[in-house]
Amino acid sequence: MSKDRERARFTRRLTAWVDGEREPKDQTLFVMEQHPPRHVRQSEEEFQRREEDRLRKFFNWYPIAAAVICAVLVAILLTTVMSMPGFGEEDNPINNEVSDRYLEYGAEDTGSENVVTAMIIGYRGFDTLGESCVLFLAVAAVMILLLRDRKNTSELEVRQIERDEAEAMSHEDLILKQVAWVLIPFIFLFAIYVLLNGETSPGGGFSGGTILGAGLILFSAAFGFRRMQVLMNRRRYSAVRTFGLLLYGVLYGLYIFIGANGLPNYLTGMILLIDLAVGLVVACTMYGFYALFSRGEI
Amino acid sequence: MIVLEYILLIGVIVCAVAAPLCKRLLASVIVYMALSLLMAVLWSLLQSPDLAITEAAVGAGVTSILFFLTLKKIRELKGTDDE
Amino acid sequence: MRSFVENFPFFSIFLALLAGIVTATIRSGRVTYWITVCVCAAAAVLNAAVLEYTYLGDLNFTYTMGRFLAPYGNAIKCGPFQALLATVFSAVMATSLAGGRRDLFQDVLPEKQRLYFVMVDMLEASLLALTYTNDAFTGYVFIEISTIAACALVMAKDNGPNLIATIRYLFMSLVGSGLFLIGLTVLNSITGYLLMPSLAEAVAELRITGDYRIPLTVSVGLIVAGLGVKSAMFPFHLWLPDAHGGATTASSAILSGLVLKGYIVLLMVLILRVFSVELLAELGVTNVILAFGLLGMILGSIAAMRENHIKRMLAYSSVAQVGYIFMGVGLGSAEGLIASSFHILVHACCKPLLFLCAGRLSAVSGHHKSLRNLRGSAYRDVGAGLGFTVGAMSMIGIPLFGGFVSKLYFANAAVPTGMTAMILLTIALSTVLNALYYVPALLAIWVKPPAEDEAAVLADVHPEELAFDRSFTAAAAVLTLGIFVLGIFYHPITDVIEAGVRLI
Amino acid sequence: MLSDILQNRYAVTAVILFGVGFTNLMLQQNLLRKVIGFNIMDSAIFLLLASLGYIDGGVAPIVGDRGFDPLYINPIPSGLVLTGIVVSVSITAFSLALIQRIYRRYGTIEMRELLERAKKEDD
Repeated sequence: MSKDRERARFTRRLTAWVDGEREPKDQTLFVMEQHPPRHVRQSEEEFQRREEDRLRKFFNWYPIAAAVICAVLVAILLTTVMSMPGFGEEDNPINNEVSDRYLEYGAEDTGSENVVTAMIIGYRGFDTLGESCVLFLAVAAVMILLLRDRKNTSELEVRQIERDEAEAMSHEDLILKQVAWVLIPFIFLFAIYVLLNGETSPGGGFSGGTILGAGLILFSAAFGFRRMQVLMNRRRYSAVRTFGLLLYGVLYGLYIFIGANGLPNYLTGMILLIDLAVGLVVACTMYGFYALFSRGEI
Repeated sequence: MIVLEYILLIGVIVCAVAAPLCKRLLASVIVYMALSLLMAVLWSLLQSPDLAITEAAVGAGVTSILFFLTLKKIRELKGTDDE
Repeated sequence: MRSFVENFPFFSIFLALLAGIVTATIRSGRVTYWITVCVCAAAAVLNAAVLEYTYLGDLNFTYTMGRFLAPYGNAIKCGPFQALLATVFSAVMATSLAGGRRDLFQDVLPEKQRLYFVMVDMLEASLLALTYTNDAFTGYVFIEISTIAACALVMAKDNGPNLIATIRYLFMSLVGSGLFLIGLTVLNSITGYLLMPSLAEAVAELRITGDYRIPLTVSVGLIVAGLGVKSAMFPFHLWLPDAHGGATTASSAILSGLVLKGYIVLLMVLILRVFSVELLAELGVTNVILAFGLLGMILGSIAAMRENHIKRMLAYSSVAQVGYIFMGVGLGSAEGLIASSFHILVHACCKPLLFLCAGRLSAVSGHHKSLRNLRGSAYRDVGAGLGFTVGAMSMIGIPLFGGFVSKLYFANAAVPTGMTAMILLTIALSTVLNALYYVPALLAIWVKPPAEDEAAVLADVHPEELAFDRSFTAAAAVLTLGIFVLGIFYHPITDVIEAGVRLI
Repeated sequence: MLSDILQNRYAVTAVILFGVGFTNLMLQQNLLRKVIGFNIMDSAIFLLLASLGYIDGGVAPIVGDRGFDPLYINPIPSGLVLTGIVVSVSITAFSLALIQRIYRRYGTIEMRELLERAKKEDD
């Protein structure tokens, strides 16, 4: 009987300890005076006030600490750049045999006269593949956030957007449309020129793709989303994007496999194809950002 | 040429300091856009035309459009209450 | 003509990348889940083959990514060390996904599940690339990939506090990668290379001649600080508890167990291959890392003690464990690095196990997370209770469990240094602190609450949740097995690590 | 001293920009301004990197049959910066999308208010 009670009490105390609760200590009979329990369990408001205090304290010291860190960092960096190799000198450590090799044999090795293109696609192509994956990943992340779903858009908003669109369709902006009519062909032409001439002139996949994307954005802004969807709906969009990156990935994977294993090189003229693939990926990315940001839909 | 360089460098610093200090967010974004354009010019001075094209298209073009769209969304939502 | 096995690291990276690309087009969440798990498992198998090949041959090899030899083109470099880590990372990735499966499909909206798995695939690719890379700039690119993917994993649950945790995580990560990139820039300006072997030569020469001393020191400091911020080294850990504590179970397991480690592995490779431990000791960087590591061990545990939200408690415990790893790096000796590497493995098994079990325990208690509401939950899913117990024992450092061995190695590595007493005391203190928050947690889940309390909690539980969760149990069993293997048959593993560090 | 600064003018500008951007990234309470700060910081790093490759009197590294052999600038930093710019725009887009969602949820983009409100609704 008493054993049972003993155990029950033990269990209770144990659970209280586990929960972090204090229980009053008046277990004995011979206590002359009772100290008030030291830790009163704080009430809800008390707790909130404490939390706010902590947050306020955090914000009080945070700017000071951050400012000090920034000042120290800038001071350190200033001293560093002062003792770094001078600007524009020809015998700096960075101008070593690597850059010489790129400049001298770049055209021969990769078939691209623009050494920057040769470097980002030929010599250091793995970085560039990673970078295309960053773009791909960024669109996917923005899709997670902004693609319409029941969490981020209400029925009301969808109707609002549709109403706006209908209004925009009937109420067209004449100046923008006229300007767009004139500009868009040139933009596309320029984009394709930059894209395809990455080997011989400044540009290449990234710049060309961005300009192409800008052209798509302009088209979409001027002629409305509905007309844009004729050109590029969601399925086509995802197909083009995946095709571009997949083409790039597979081509480059083959290229690495052949190069690393010392097999004979069958892939000549690869730069053009890769530039095209990169251009597609970048253009889709830029347009995708725009569409998701403005409408939450592609 | 060297004078242009100094003007550009100082301009970049001024823009960078001013951009976050502007009271209105729209102004901040516009100043940032100007910074991007200055950077594009600087890059062509540094003989990197590839960078200049990309920066002009990406920094001044797409990034600014994204900023503007975000601002627009925020302003649209200002009247409504959340959730 | 190279042996075919040498292609496997490259295959595993590309497999994950291509899987990520293809996954984006598939609509069904279940199919993408299976693709991802299979890809991770396949990567583990491929890397295990590489491990066997390199360890038995006692060699490491450079694999040029393309036709151009270093220092002209990209390259990856592979030895037993990298292969072991890559194997464990891929295997743990697959198990974490399997273990958090039910929560995952509940927390993420159906139409967005495929995007979640895109992130996981890319994260796997970037982890492998960070482990294998022989090029500092490739390291930067893949750091950015893992930043975006990790942030997306945090926010996939998509409720308010999660979004805020994500943006804090994102900004902190950006600070980290910015610091890393500027450090790399300074290093590049004084050496002129990006590939690690050439960088190492140039750095060694600079060390002898004494030129560019200030830029060299600053760049080392910036790179360490940048990677430290990203892997939640002690004073920069403020973002971690919210991000890891609030995410869905599988995300927490992956982030805490693997993503933090990816950056640390890159740092260790840079230290061993490029800067050399002696240079770091000369510049005094190791002492700073040591100090931060020791502080992290203590303060992380203290913060964990004050927490009664179970996942946040585990997240703070990660801060403490990262402190251990940095302490090993800061010892400035090969032994310290071996101990750290072993601890990376142990923690990569323990923390996902703990997170998975915590997720399961809270699922059977109506998704309550505070310890008070988890009372007696271990009886509702005994597997999860046992798994949590094993993980906690290992964290405390009970013999036969993995954590004990790594603490032993840390203690051994600390002996030759000048600060043996302090380090040993800190390890002892941290062990006591670990016990002080894991034991109450264990008691909480194993002690039955009064009947009325239990009824109140059970009222919140969806009956489906109480059903046996097959994939979770399998995952927990695998990880538990891993902990015991690390705790009992540790000798072959430390041999591999030692060979790897020697060959690096 | 002054001549040193003038000599290293690009690097000094880059460091100042870095400081400004870093300060804004850390200190600003407004999330959009934080993003602008991040962009400035990245531009600063790219400026530093690109200025490393410049050689006085060099021309853009597009080799071709020009009949003479000019001095080319170093192509490596340009390539790296190109990579960096694209990475930075992706991250900007991601963080802006995140800010939109946060605004929709909480109706504010001030960090301090957000943290206070997140604390309150923590379970």
